[in-house]
Amino acid sequence: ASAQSKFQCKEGETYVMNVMVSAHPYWVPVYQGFKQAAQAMGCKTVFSGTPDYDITKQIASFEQDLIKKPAGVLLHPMQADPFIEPINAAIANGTTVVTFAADSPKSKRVSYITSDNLAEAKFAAEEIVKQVGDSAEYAVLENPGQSNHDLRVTALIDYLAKNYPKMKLVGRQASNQDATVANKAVASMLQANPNLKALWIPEAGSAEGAVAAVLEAKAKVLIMHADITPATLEQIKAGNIHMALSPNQGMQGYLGFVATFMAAHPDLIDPFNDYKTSGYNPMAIPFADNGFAVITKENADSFDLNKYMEGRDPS
Amino acid sequence: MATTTNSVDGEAGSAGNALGRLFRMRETGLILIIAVLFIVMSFASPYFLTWDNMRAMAMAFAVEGIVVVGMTILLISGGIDLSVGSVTALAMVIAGWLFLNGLDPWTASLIAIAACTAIGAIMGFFVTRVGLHHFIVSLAVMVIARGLCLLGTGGRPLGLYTLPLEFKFIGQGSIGPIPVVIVIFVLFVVVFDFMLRRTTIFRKVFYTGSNEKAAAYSGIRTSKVIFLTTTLCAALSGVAGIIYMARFGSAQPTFGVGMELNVIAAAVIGGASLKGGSGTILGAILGTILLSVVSSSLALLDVSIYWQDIIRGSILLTAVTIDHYLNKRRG
Amino acid sequence: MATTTNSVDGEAGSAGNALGRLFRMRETGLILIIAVLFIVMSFASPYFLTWDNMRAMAMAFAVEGIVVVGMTILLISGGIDLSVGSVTALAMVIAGWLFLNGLDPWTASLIAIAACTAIGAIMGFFVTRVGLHHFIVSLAVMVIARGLCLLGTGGRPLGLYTLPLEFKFIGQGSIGPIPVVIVIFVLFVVVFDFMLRRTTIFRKVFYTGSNEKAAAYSGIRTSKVIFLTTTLCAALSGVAGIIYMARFGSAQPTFGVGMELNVIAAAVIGGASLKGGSGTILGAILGTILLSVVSSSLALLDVSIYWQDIIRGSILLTAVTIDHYLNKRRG
Amino acid sequence: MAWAFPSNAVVNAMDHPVILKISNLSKSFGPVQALQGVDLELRRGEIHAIAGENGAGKSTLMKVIDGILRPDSGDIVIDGKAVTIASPTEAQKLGIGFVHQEIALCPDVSVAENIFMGVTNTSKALLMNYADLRKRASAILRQLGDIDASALVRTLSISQQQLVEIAKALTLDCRILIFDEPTAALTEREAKILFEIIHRLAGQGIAIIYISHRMAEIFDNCDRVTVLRDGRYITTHDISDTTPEQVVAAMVGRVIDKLYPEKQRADEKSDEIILDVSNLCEAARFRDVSFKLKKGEILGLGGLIGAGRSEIVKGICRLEGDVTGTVALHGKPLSLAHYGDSIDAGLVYLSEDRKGEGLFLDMSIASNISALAVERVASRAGLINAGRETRQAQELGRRLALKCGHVNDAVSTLSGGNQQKVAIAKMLSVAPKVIFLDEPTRGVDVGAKAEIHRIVRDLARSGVGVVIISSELPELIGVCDRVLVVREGRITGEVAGDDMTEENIMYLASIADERPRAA
Ligand SMILES: Nc1ncnc2c1ncn2[C@@H]1O[C@H](COP(=O)(O)OP(=O)(O)OP(=O)(O)O)[C@@H](O)[C@H]1O
Ligand SMILES: Nc1ncnc2c1ncn2[C@@H]1O[C@H](COP(=O)(O)OP(=O)(O)OP(=O)(O)O)[C@@H](O)[C@H]1O
Ligand SMILES: [Mg+2]
Ligand SMILES: [Mg+2]
Repeated sequence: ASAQSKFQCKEGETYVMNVMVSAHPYWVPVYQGFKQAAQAMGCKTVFSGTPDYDITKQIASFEQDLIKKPAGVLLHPMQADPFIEPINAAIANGTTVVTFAADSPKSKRVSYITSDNLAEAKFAAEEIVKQVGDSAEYAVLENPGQSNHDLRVTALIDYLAKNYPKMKLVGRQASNQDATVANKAVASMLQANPNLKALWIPEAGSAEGAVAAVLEAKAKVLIMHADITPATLEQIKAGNIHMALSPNQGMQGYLGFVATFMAAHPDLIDPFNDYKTSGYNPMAIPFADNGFAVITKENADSFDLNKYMEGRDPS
Repeated sequence: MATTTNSVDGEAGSAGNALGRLFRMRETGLILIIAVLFIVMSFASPYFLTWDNMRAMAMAFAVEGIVVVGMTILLISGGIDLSVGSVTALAMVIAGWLFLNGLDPWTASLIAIAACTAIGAIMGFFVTRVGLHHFIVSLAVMVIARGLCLLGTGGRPLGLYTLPLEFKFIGQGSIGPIPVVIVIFVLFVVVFDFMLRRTTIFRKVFYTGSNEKAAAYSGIRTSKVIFLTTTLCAALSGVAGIIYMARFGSAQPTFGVGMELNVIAAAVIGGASLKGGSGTILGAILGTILLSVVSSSLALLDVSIYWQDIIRGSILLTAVTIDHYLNKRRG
Repeated sequence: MATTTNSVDGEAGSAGNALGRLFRMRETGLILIIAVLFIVMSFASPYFLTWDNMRAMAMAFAVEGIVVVGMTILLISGGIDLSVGSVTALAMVIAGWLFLNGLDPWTASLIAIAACTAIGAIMGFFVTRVGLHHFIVSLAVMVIARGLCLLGTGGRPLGLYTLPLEFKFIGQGSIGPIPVVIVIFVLFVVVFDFMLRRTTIFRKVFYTGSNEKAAAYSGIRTSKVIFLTTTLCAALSGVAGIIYMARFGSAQPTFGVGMELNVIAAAVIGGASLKGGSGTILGAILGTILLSVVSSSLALLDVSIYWQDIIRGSILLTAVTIDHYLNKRRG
Repeated sequence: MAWAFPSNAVVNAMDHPVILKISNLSKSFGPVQALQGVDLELRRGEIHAIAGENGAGKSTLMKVIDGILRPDSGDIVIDGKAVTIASPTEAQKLGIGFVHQEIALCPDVSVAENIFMGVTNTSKALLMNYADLRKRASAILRQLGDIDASALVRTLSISQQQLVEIAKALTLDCRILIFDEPTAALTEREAKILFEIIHRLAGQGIAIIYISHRMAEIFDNCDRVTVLRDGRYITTHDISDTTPEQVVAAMVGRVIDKLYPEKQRADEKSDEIILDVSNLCEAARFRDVSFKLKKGEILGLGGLIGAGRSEIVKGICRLEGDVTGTVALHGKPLSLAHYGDSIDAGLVYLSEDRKGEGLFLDMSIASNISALAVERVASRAGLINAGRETRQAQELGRRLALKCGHVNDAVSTLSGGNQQKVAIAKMLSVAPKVIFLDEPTRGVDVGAKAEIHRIVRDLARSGVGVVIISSELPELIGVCDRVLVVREGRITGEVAGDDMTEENIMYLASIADERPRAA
């Protein structure tokens, strides 16, 4: 092919996507999006990171990525501040960095791609009110310490408190993404609150356990959660989970790649601003929203990850 | 002369009545502590002493309780298994994968349990033939089994909503008012408690754990005993995995992370020694119940999640301290 | 004779030259295994034997290595500590909180380390005075300390970007080409390794762990020894927490979950016995290096994440098996 | 062996000042009253024996003196000052040293470090000086026997460990030195060396408490003897004023007429061979061991520490090592792969190391006794019958005069000698065809010892093959009909009948390579 387009990689130009808990299924469609964009532009990609929930290991893997001098890294930093120095060092050494799904705002990363957790929470809150009315009891599960999950929960609680003051929060339990813990917690919540009407869960792992508890107690509780797994998808199809809000992972990866590529090729643009004198990367996008999908019984079939991955290479 | 020495035939004085026996049991302290917890909780929450809550609490520990049984026996023989969480997950993944690939769920489950048993046998081999320590072998297997879960699923949970109803019955059904899960759990506990107390085979587990050399000098094939307890623990983890699968209708590759600490803690609270040679199923199950009731109670009372860990840890420490003193006083 | 002596009792053995002595060392097997790993890796990846990669790998285990030192000493005395991860996090949280509330970071760090030391002392109290087992006490403390972390931060990491440069220097600075963190780590290892092999005080740790009764009969105050090793381990976890804080410029309440298994595994791979009485700092650090090099290598080679755990676990199992045979052959 | 021993006691010790005075001391363990109003007086430079049956409270009394146990009541006066001894550390400071009945050494630590553990503990030095430790340890060990100071204790045999335990006490700078059955695991030769050392120490003014069940030792070496019975003080005598018979009578409250049972009578002799061992070899420890055990006889194995007697017998039972050679029982060659097979075939072995290899200390007396064949107290379906298990323990316990609270109590609560009885009861719980007893009466009191000997003789009469290993020559000579002497892993000779003398056995054990076998 004639490599006329400037939106094309040079021979061997490589882009890395680095995450923590790298075996988590959330990354799978993100990386597919990342790869699709890369292939369109003739670039090489690597999926990297640490299988552990361990920041030291993620930093080590990030630094090891840099040794190979990739053009850019699309990074999901496990924590914001610990990555400031590593990101800045990477950029100083000629590897550009874009963050996604979690940010390191004080670093010099060029762009940040994410879904809007606040928007998700607001949407969920409105849906709950629509379904159970504006003066019902509701509860949440939490995963304290993980920022995007924290945001999804606190934003929903704040939104309801402000806009629907008669909504009553009757339970807040930590489930830490563990189905059994969630199962136990929800079982107890249901006992303590016979009038519980709705449950908001910031991720899918806990939702699996929560559904089982609700079914075991034969309670009628509206369950909504963020993210999606095959198991919760089945529960949505069966009507046991009302709805799931899932970030548009494909676009997160696709946009993530494009933003990283652009950040690595600032010479492609000459915008009307002060980048020449101020010295920042003219390709910088402070925040890009990749949007989220609303998954219900009706459209559930489109969100079967196992079906989607058939014939695709996960790595 | 001394009061009760000399009497080889002391049966009479001590055997006594049932009440006296109950008081001398190792588990009495735990039973008392749990009873106190129940009384306090029934005042603290009107929902506590309801049938539904009891049922919910029992469901919360029943399946893990089966793993606790295996772990207790292994601990008594002087071993330990850190891989129970991963192996439980692996059982789900294997059975789930086979089911999704067309096998009937019963056969799939049997194969999964057999695979877990084989993993236990491999651990047993490394411990008894190679001579490595249980801790390090099971740690490696914990990592490998988790890796197999990931490999088998690509990290994605398997949705098994299509499992036939009669299979789901294991995990979700009830016999009368009593959930099948609890029936299975009680069955395992009763059978293994009885066997551990009464059968010659399991007595050898105690001998081996108490003093491996002396057991060998009593003609016991201690490697075989340790091999078998290691295998049994993995097999029971497999059984637990299958029940979880039937209960949740899914197979999660990340299931059971950190389960090992919980399970070992339950056994230790119940009087099992990490040095081997002592422990009872009943005690271990009481330990499980204690841990579970505390967690459930905190959730029931909607204690702030920022306080829950602090309270949970403190109750645990207090409970084992009280139990320790009760046992010491009893002699 | 200090550095390369026989590891079991710090004694040089009777015969032989330095080479013979090296061959007899407990650690030789591990050194060989790591060397083989290095050779294989340097062929497998051109990036492996670069200064930057060595630096990144060393940074990955250096701070945890300080905890490994404390754990090894505790294991030798016959104890164990599951709370190291939580206590490390708690040190970060306490120091970070105090700093954000206006204290200078040095004082804040000292207070945090003192608090961790106090936690260690409390654990020591429960073990030596009350008579509970290390496992259960440290498990409770693990939960409580994590709860304190959550309570102190509301579950959100504390951003400490404003820490003064000279404080951050501890975690981020370099002396010449060598990161300060690594200098500190080496210092701790060398000092404690020397003390453990050569000082009379630390020999008592071996005596206590090897046979507590025999040690007590020789007049050693074994409870004091155990109390001190328990406290030391928690104190070193605190030190590690402070260094992490300086390195990351933040305090994370969820830091160090699962660290305990890693740390204990490192010590055990390095020859420490869970039964007490044996172990060396050098061995434990080699264990840490082995675990860390394997993880780093898999990341460097871009091995599929779905295979990483399987390979990691298998290498671990192979390594300890080889090490075991090497040691057995040597005697 | 006759009972009369010349007393070579240091006569003038009686004039020495009292260094330790204990009065009205009591100590109980729960319902067990181990000591009740005990008095004891110890003088500078004397060797003071304590005698008493198993469980009489000797070790308990010593543990109180060493600060390991706290008395319930009573006074301890040292040098005229009342003291409370709260820990071994304080005992050390008061100049009290203790060689324990139960060996308490650190297995993972070198011999030298073990010996100097107490010294290291109180040392002001910051750093260990291993070279110096090894040198000093070697110097002490050289007096006692051949032990490598830098070996790990875990690699030593039980007798060697006993020597280390003694060496340990010798390093302490003490004024009162307690020996609690130090010779139970030693042979005559080591014991003799030990007594030389003890006399030298006494000569230096150190007061020695010496506990033993061997009357000969007491009467050969001690100045005075105090007798305890059932935790009570009975009497104290100058050795020159009393006889072994009197001491034994005071101990047990009755007269024991016969110490050793009758030997095999001529008309009981049989040519029937129960066990035929030929060409037994094991790479490092023994070679070409062949012997025949005849029906009705008690066969003894003599030799020095480390001669390899235990190893040979363990080899026969397939307990240790890679053994070649053949073993035939009643003419039928056995193919044994594991000790379990030996037990099934009827061969059982009583270990010389009761704590390490013999007993489950934390488990009950009853389950210890049934351990060799739990099946015997179980139903055919494999269910243990607790009543049967208890009864078995009670019966065997009674037969061996076991002194315990309840058979469901842990073995760890028993006195040393009673633990040994449990170990023997375990052997008797199966009906063995051949029984190998390795130091069977180690730490067992005179009365019970006679009882055990009688049981052993009865077994032999009833057709059970009996092989006894004993380092106590009088026992070997008193009980056995024939003795094989082992030296460096080889049978170097055989004595029987009137040739069974201490001199002959010692000669074969230490010097002779070849000596015409006695007929
Ligand atoms: N820890 C303990 N718990 C309960 N009872 C004990 C304990 N230690 C000793 N006893 C009991 O105290 C009594 C005295 O025991 P001690 O060990 O002093 O006897 P001894 O005279 O040394 O006997 P031996 O000659 O067998 O060594 C025995 O009845 C024994 O069972
Ligand atoms: N586990 C072992 N490893 C290496 N050598 C051993 C071991 N056990 C015993 N030995 C050695 O084997 C030799 C024979 O010991 P054994 O115990 O059979 O002697 P013994 O004749 O029974 O004497 P005693 O029992 O009185 O010490 C000794 O030199 C001993 O040190
Ligand atoms: Mg005694
Ligand atoms: Mg022997």
